[in-house]
Amino acid sequence: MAYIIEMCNITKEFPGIVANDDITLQLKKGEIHALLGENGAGKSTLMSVLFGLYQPEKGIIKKNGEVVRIENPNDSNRLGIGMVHQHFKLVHNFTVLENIILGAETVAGGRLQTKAAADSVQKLSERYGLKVDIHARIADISVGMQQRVEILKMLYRQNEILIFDEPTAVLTPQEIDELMKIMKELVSEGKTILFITHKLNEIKKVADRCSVLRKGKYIGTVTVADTSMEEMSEMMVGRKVNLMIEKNPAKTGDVIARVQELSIRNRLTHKMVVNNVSFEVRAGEIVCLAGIEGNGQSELVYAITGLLQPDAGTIEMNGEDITHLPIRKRNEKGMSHIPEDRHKHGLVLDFNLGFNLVLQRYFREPFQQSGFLQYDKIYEYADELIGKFDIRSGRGSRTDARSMSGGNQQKAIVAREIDRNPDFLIAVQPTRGLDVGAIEYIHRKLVEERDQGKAILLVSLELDEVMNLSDRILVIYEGEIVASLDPKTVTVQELGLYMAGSKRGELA
Amino acid sequence: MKFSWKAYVRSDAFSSFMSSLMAIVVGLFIGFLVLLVSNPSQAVRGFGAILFGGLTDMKNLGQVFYFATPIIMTGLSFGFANKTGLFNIGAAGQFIVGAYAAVYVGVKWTSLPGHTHWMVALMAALLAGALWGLVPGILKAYFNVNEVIACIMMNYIGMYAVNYMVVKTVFDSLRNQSLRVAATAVIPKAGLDKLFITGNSPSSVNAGIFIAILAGIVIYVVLDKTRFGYELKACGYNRDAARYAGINEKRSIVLSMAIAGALAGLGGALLYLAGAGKSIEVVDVLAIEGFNGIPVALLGLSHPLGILLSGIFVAYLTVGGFNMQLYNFVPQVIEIIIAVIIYFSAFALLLKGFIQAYLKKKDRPLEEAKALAADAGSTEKGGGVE
Amino acid sequence: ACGSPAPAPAPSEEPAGETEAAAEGISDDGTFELALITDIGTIDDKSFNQGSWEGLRDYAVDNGISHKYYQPSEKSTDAYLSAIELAVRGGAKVIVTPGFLFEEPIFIAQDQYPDTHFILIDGVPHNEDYTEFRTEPNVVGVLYAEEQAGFLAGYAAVKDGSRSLGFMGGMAVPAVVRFGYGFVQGAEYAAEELGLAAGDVTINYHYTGGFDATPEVQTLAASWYQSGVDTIFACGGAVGNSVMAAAEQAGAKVVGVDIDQSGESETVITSAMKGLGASVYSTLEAFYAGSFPGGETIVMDASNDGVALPMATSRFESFSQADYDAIFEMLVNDSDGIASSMLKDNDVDSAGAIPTEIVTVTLVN
Amino acid sequence: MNTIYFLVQQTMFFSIPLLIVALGGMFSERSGVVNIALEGIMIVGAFSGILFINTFQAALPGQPILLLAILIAALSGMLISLTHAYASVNMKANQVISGTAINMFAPAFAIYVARMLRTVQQIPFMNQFRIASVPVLGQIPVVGDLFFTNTYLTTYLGFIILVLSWFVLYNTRFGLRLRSCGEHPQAADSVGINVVRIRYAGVLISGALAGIGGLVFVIPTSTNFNATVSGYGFLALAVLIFGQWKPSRILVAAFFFGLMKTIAAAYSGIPFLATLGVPNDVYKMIPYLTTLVVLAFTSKTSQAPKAAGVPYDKGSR
Ligand SMILES: Nc1ncnc2c1ncn2[C@@H]1O[C@H](COP(=O)(O)OP(=O)(O)OP(=O)(O)O)[C@@H](O)[C@H]1O
Ligand SMILES: Nc1ncnc2c1ncn2[C@@H]1O[C@H](COP(=O)(O)OP(=O)(O)OP(=O)(O)O)[C@@H](O)[C@H]1O
Ligand SMILES: [Mg+2]
Ligand SMILES: [Mg+2]
Repeated sequence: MAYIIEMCNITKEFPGIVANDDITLQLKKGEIHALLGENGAGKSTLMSVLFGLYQPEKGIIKKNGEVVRIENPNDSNRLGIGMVHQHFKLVHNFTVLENIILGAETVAGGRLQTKAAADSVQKLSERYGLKVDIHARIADISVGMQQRVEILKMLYRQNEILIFDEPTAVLTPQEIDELMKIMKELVSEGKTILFITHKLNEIKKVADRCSVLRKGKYIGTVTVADTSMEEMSEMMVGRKVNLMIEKNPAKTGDVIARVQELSIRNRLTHKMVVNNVSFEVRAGEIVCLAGIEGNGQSELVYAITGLLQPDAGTIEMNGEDITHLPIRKRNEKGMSHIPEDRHKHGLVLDFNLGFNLVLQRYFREPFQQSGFLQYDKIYEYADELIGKFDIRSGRGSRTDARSMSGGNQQKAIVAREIDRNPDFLIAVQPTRGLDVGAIEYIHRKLVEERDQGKAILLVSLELDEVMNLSDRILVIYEGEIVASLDPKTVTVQELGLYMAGSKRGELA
Repeated sequence: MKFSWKAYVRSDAFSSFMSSLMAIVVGLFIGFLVLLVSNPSQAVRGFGAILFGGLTDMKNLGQVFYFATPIIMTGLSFGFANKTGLFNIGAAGQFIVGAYAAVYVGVKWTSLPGHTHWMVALMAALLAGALWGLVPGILKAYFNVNEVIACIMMNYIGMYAVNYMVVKTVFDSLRNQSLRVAATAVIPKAGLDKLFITGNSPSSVNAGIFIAILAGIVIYVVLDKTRFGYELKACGYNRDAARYAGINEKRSIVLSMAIAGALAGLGGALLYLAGAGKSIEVVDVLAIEGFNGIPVALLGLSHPLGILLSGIFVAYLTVGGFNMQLYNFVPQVIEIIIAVIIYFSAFALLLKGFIQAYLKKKDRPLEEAKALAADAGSTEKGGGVE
Repeated sequence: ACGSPAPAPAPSEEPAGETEAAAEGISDDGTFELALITDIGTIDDKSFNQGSWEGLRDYAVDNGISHKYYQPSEKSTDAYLSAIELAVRGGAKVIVTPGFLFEEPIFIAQDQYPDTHFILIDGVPHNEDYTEFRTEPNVVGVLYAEEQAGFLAGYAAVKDGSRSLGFMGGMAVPAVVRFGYGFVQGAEYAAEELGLAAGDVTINYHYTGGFDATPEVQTLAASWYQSGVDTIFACGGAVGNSVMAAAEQAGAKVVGVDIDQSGESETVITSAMKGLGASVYSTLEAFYAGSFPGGETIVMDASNDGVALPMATSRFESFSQADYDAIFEMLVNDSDGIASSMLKDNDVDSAGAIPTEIVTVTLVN
Repeated sequence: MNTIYFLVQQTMFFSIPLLIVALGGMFSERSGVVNIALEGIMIVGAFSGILFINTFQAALPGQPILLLAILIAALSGMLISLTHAYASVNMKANQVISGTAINMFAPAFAIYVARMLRTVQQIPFMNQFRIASVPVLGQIPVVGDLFFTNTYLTTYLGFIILVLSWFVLYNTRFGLRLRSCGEHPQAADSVGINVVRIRYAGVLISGALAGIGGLVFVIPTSTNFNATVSGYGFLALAVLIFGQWKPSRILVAAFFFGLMKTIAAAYSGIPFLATLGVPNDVYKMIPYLTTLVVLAFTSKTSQAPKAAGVPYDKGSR
């Protein structure tokens, strides 16, 4: 069979790292081809080469057997290659329509012609069931809808080779199912799809073949139907990975944190984003707040951690009302917070790793004495944490946080928050975008903490994580807790229905 | 730790320094071209005046320090704010209100004992400057007002307010400027006038240069060595993360602007209390020293110690440019040269890259050996240094 | 830069240095025998720097003497002294320093450089706090009776039919103040002669606070013209440029200052000139003739042709050469004490305090 | 009524240059390049335009020479802004530094060149450009007095530039692409837009407009040019921020500033203001104070282009 796209012996270097090392990848027309690999294996880089964002140092690309030059996205577009990027490339203050036509505008008499474009986008969206409001601003729509915009962008350009770079990382199970359906439909129309994901079950579900990369090198291509998930993950990591978390039953203790009738109003739209929420977390349990992104969980966490003042209700920790305490006081009283956005809140990227590891402690002795920072003590402590938590970086505690890989940045935050030995640990999407190895590690750490009698509030969109890790599940929908579930008795499908708001439960 | 020259050459600080140096060389070269074009016969002598004018005699050397004093202060003001993520373009206003406060105290509070009079005047300037910095700080922290525009507004408000107050309180109507301050309010010469003298004409340099240097060192220590500096920098680099960490980021912004203002205000005092016979003119023109601090800070890479050096360097060029008049050149050449230097210092990042790439190339065999050794030990080679 | 100086006869477009580099002939040893130090302004400030420079340059060119001007690095006594030092190092025998800001530096420099001669324009050497006035034999001070120039302008404007006048000075420095006071008194004198009633003549009186052309000045002038003022005496360097811009819009009139500004705009009806270049020229002549009037202060006024209106280029409607000659004669002769009793800068606190019967002065601040 | 006509006419002289220059800044910043060099570019534009007028004013009639001078000012503004574009786009330099350098360079350069060519630093010009009354339109009651008497071609040019800017920004392909580069250059790049070229265009347009603005600023308010535009470049920057990077709001901001400045400068000629006895310096402060107060209430939701000031690096993520 002829290949529609062949990437032959691609080598791409970045300063200090060979991201793609002599990689060959062949796509058959009409297949869904999965690309698997750990964080930093070079998947996005390879795709960026195919899409014309990067120029490889070595290697050639062929389409239908003919060598083609792809120097920029215009070239790839002409060749019918489209890409949904891992980090969406959407202009936040543009409308959906503007984003879709950007770069492929039609112009008459110097004027942008949006009418015709609007019609054809509308048609596309109906045909593939990609529901979007084309006049909404990107900033105002959900992540799921943003993804649909990205897909529409490709379809609008009539691309026939579609690259999806980790499209499911940000979707709910229902949305993932929908996406899979759409992908299958697209393939049935003769389009070819390259699909990047860390989730093996998804590969199992839709992909025909799967290529695996490891540390920039090509490991091999397998037929998905003939390969088990364990085999694939071993190819990817180079060792056996434990996909299930082993944990003992929870030994719960006192109530550590209690939230009562908490309400939060959005400052701009004045809509209720958190509505009369009450729950408690006990020592020795992991309570999971499950929900689709944008249902108030971020605001709820901000209120608990002090980044935002609630409009009504109280928050107690260890029996003390902390609703109006400043953030530092809460930290001092034993609250830890692994934030949702590691670059926005979690790290000062221009500080080095050592400085970041003492972000909530620099003012305490011995890191500080009479107002002066004690560098040696800070680095000593940092090195200790780096060792203990296996945080990898080029220059140890002196590495700029900015230059660290996402996975190791996340490890640093986890290390910092756990090492403060909190009574109450709030972990928001602690494994987002990480590879299985890193996920395994962080999950193990969280369970360890629980077993040491910490109260843990876990906020996650990943159903597997929710099911595996939690002792109790609270489902949040449109700012309200709509169900309190036991992970041992509820099924993933059911959980999905609660999260989507189509089912409400008894509140325990 | 023992100082290793080799390690220093490989360090970031060294490449930064080299890139500034290269910018200076390019700037001077273009300056020389300008001289050549405008008056070939005198170009070499004129250029000599630029390069060595500040060194021709002790007085000129003293003048270098005298001119450096206020621009070091406004440079520190800008650089300090910059390090904490703020763009203080309001030094002009802070400078002039500081100058006014100092002059007011210097003229009016003559009952103060001699040795404290000038110090009180400096304090007054510090406070006035701080106040002027405080306003944009508060607006930024609590009302999200872009500090650039707030600072520009405060510059003009400061200028008009000072014009009004000078006329109301300390006006020398014969000269349309502020009255001379009392002798006790003049910053002591600290013997510098005996050292930096040529013939019987002493330089205007005074203890102000020590105060400026001290200010630079203090700012360096505060930013780099203290917990307070850690907080300010954290806010500057990432306001959200600072808040997350429990740092009161609003307070930090306000304090940071106030300190920047205080530095500029102090600069105003150091100039107008220098005893060089300078008075505040009642004109609707912003204090140029406020803007001159920006290039000084940028050339010094916003580092307090860098600013000390670059302030002295710019002053050195200024003195050279003044002397260049002997060879029939317009002093504006100096401004052109400084502008070109600043322009090329903007390329620092790229130059730094070149320098580091060059050094690396030289080190290649060594590095590769090291890398091999390291690879054997660890599975993942993370953490790019660049 | 400021509101004083320059008799320069030609309303030339390019006033100052013609070709500096060429004219500034360097002597063989690379020195400059005649030097001028500008104050904060430049030699093309249309004011005393320019006037003095033209006098010096003309003399130097006429006699083939090397000459040059220096700019101080900032506006302070020390900086002026440094500039003087630089000039001396550059070989200067005579240094011209225009502007009262040089009073203190010259007071110091006259002792420091006893072999160098100084011509201080618009001032008398004194120490910092005005407690000691002393002029050494190597210094000559030159003062001008600006009030007489202002008087002539005010007189001519009212005689020519203006009733609503304006005075727009740069900074309220002594020379500018004298111009303004003279202007008011000249207008009053003319009004009396014409037998006008009290309040028939009005003068808006204002100092802009600078010597630059700015849109603010243009706006203010425009608003005055708009409110009925027909003639503004623009007394302060480039301030005049903005006033002229406004006058062109309003079809109104401007009185220039220091030098003959009729070439700058059709709206300039006359200029209150003072003979700065001429005095520099003649003092230099005296120096080379060995009769340097050291230790003295020369006062330039109508009697020694130190002030004037340029009648040849004036654009009066009815005010004639004969009218001008008559009033000028009176000043020269001090008839009725007209010159000697004229109020100057230190006589009253403000223009509003000048006793006028017909002219109403409105102070604008 | 006359007072009102006067105020409106006079306000134009302040507002139009502010409008033009702020619109220029808008193009640059919306393409992602912060342009603090507006002041310097204005000086260069004014200088070359005035020098041109000074040289040819005897040979050519008023309006044509004005139009040519505007062209020259625009070209020279573009030329100098090219250095800014090169530093900010190609060299990925700190945009504030290169802007500061230009601000420093421009007046020194203007003085230096003026002295080389003319021996003095001030360049005089004859103002043959004022239009006492626009034919026909000037006769219209009220409106004619407000907008078509005592005016300059440049006033209408300002409005033309405004309308064009608005149209280009919101209704053309270029505008869409320009805005996308200022918000999210990676996104623009990923759909095949040449970010480098767009940013160059943004900076060059800002250079042209700032150059024109400099000339427009000088012409009605003086009869010579002395290497300064009195800080109006910085004010234009303030207008740009005040106007939230949007043409319509920039218009409002420019006129707000212009009116305030006019009142502050002209109050002594306005009967009821003249009698209030408020000190002159207070009037002068009013525009700046008001701006601060207004900003305090309106800045909560700033709309600065997200990527402005950040050099675009293909590789960065
Ligand atoms: N622009 C860049 N500059 C420098 N290094 C880069 C750049 N982009 C990627 N890299 C490096 O190249 C390697 C491959 O990165 P890439 O993003 O392709 O990984 P990936 O397989 O997509 O990982 P993930 O699963 O986390 O998305 C990584 O080590 C990464 O840090
Ligand atoms: N811009 C860069 N320049 C140089 N090296 C980089 C750069 N970005 C990342 N790196 C290096 O590449 C390695 C991997 O980084 P990368 O961010 O791709 O990891 P990741 O696990 O894919 O993170 P994420 O999951 O957030 O995408 C790190 O060791 C880092 O030092
Ligand atoms: Mg990645
Ligand atoms: Mg990736």
